[in-house]
Amino acid sequence: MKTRVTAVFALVALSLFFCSGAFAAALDAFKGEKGEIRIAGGTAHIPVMKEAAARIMGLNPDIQISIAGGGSGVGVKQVGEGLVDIGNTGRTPTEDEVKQYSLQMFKWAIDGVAIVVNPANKIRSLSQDQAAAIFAGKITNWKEVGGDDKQINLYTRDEASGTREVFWEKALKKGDIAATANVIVSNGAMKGAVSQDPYGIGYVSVGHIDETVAPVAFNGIEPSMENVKEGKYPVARGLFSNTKGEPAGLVKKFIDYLFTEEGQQIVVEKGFISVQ
Amino acid sequence: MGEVRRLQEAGVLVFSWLCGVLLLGAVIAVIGYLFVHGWRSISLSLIFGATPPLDALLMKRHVFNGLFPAVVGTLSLIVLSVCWAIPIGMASGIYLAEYAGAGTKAFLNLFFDILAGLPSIVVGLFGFSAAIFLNRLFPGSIHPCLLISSIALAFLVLPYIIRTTQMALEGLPLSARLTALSLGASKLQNITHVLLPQSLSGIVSGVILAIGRCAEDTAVIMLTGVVASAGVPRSLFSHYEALPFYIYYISSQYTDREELATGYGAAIILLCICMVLFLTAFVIKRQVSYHALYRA
Amino acid sequence: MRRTKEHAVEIFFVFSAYFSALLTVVIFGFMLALGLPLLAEGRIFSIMTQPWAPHLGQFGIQPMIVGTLAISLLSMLFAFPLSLGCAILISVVSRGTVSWLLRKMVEMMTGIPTVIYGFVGIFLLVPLVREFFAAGSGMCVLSAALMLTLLVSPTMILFFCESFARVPDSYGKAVLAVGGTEIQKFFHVTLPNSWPGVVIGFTLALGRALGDTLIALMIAGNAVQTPNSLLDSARTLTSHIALVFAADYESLEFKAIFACGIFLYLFTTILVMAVRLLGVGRERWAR
Amino acid sequence: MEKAVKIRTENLCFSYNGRTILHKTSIEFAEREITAIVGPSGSGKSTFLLTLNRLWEAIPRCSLQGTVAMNFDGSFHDIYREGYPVTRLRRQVGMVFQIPNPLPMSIYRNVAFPLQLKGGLTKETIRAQVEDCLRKARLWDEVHDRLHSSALDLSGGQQQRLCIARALILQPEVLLLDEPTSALDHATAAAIEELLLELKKNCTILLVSHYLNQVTRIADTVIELHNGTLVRKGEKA
Repeated sequence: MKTRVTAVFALVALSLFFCSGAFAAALDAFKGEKGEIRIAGGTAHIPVMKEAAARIMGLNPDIQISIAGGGSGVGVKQVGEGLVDIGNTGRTPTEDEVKQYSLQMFKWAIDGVAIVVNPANKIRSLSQDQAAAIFAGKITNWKEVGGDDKQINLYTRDEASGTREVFWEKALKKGDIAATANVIVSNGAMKGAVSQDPYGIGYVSVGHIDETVAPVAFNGIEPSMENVKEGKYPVARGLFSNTKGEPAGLVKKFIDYLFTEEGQQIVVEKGFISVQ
Repeated sequence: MGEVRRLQEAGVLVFSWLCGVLLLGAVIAVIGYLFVHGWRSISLSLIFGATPPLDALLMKRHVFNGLFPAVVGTLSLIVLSVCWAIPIGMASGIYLAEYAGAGTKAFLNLFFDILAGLPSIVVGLFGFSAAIFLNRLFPGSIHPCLLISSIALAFLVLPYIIRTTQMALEGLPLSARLTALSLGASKLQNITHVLLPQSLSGIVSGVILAIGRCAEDTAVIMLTGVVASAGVPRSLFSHYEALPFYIYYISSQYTDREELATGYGAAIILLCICMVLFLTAFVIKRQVSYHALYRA
Repeated sequence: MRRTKEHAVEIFFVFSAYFSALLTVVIFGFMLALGLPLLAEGRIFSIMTQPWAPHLGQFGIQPMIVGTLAISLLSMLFAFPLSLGCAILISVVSRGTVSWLLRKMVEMMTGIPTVIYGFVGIFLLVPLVREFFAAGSGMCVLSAALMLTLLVSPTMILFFCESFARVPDSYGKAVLAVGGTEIQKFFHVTLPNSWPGVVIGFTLALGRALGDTLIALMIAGNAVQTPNSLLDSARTLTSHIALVFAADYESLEFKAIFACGIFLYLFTTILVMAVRLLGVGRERWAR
Repeated sequence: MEKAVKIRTENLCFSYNGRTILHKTSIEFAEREITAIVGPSGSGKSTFLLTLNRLWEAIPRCSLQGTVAMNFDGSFHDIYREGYPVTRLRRQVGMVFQIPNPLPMSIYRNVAFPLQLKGGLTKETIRAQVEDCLRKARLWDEVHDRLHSSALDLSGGQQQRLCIARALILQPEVLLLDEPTSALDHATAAAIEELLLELKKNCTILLVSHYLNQVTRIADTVIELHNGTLVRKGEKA
């Protein structure tokens, strides 16, 4: 126990040391600043936001950054209403939204949305039609797509989710999602649910895929980072941060920071694709 | 005849023991599961992450990957909510017990019963819409935050405090009520010098149970300003973190095993806080009955 | 001088009491005012019967009403016999230290945070249900009802025990005096004389089950469908509010959650009224 | 010589819980005397005492008609007059209950409590008066070394004397005693009787009592409460 704590300490101390050396320039902008940034919206963004906040607040304790989830819909509405400073979306805000709230959009990462199944499931590839039929509830047994004779358990995201929006639009071609589907409120929970259900199927942000779930090729294309980056994998999206009107002051500095070398490195570390 | 009766009685016996074993077994399973899976994550770094505890406590540095902000958030919520709820709640309870006539009492009690029965999410929804309403009225000044959450939580526990104050005062014997009056005390002097001190233990145990309610509630705060990550709240108008919400958040958003482990840790800490509060209330209350036995 | 001070304090007492009462009305007022646009156009009926499909302009909360009732009534179905059994165990069957200990354990259970039940539910109960029935995801009406049972039982048990204790001892002695057993005494005297208390305990627990958010939100699956079986995923009114509250404040979607709020408010009011009527009955019974 | 009248009731009607206790009763109580009130148990003797310091007003389901006048500073005052200061009345009319009712405070604070409620006195004055009253109540010798321990630890007789001391500290002109010795043993009761005889030099005392021999020993006047009226039974020569 003790050794682990010490190890963590050492690691953090080391990384702090390197950060301060290598990226001093990027964080310099926050020196002497004071104030609060409130962020809400897409859940996929949270790991990056948290890491950025940790670095900024670690350097300057006078800055307070709060990060809430809620999904892309929440992000747009809350920033539009002036309840938060930055609203994150995992999709491009609609024209109506942009107009109504005079949103400024900043796309700082690219992400793919991949179909995932339990690693115990043999299925590793689905066509667009198969995927649409499964999520519409028309195919209800794994044997119909070449798997075991077991009922398919559907998992979908809540309606405020940007991941759901992108998946629905680009993978399902705006087809129905069965009402029987279990509704999960985040990428992490989706992964948790599918990893625990041998006959479940769901979709998560590519950045969230790890050994607990198995990614499924879509129309024969693997949802790998490379494929998303090269534009081969079709179910992809940008990760946006939106502000109401032109960002200013601390908020502007925060968004600028996301586009610095250090910011983009966080993006890559958290499993997304850099925009540069 | 006797045979049937004996069988029936045996049936009742078996059934009741079965129910007892089932219920306690289930609860022990829940708590045991939590501890078996979570005790390993209990350590100083669970609370303070990588930040030296002293720096965190002195607010010199932010804590990341630790529960410290959530613990502080929950504590500030408790303190604030109880601060709002105690004066209003006790005053209402005193009014009901000492001033209101029977009709008024029945009338007001109906409202307090409804308030006590409202699902916490409805109170949360009220807090949220009130914040939006105020934000419309005074643009940019009010948004869901610690202040709004604590006020909404105060509304949630208000009926508890009203009820315990009222019950504690009404439970006093007539003789206790008349003593100070016969010595020339005014009604208010009688309340403040004699009646309240004598019913204090009942009121305090009620307040402690209200604190437990503030500590565990999730539905109200998730609508009124709690967030996934905010650091230690700096002002009443900050977003904040809280233990119960953290547990909910982790259960649905965890990205890896380590993060999940902190969820277990948070659950154990919250459970311990609530149990300690419960035991405190129990000790205080038991002393009441102890005293009552000796006086009778 | 002192009189004016006393007067000021007394005014504060009155003010507080009426403020607290008014709060109850204001909360309902808020729900009504914000939900009104949806209810105004004579759409109460469609709200209650339609499914939820915002992209089709349908904002019915019927699936949520059914989900709420299904989960809470099922949990009461489990919890009522369980609680009655436990209450009998505590007040009749066991004696001395065992009874005291059981009672303290049950009292202690009232202090366990809801979110803990939800949390353990996800990682312990949901996989168990899934494995056992080998169907569905495990996030279902049954799982939520089982966890809710644990949540509401202590309330009921304590209330039952208290009601049993209120039955005058002399009644029971009469049974014992003619050679009856403790259990006969319970069934012939204690239970018949405490039934209003038993019904009140049931009603209070039902109120708790209807109003709980976290357990259903975390383990009922939240699918927007009318559940057809115990293993179907369902959404309650409370979790619907939690899931939709962040939508556009102007949209009908957002307003629909106030309809949920109104329903929950009305459920509560009805239960409180029921308890009051029963309470009056109980007083009369006791005399 | 006709004795000066201290208390006069006129057409006093009193009911408790719908039951009539007094019906149109007019009676006078003489100054600096011990008047004993006797009557069958449950006839409302104790309740009658409460009409003289308006303490019944704190008890639900009571009602009263008629007047009670008391002679303070040489003239009669109607104590039920609109706006009559009830707290001042209760300071002038002390009361001791059947069951000793010390407050859960120290011995010292119990006795000093009425003065603290009244306010406006220095600590030294209060201390001197507490000692004086404890001496008058013949309790000083027993408690002077533990004034700050809890009053609840005293024996029954000590508690009752403490309550008398507490009632005396406001220097009441009238003292109402509700069977003050019924909860006490014989010797303690005798000590309290002796105390009352001494107190009547400065005080009008109304004593509700069951014990006929007690009444004959110490009362100057005996009044019986029967069927809702008070009847003068006898006077000592």
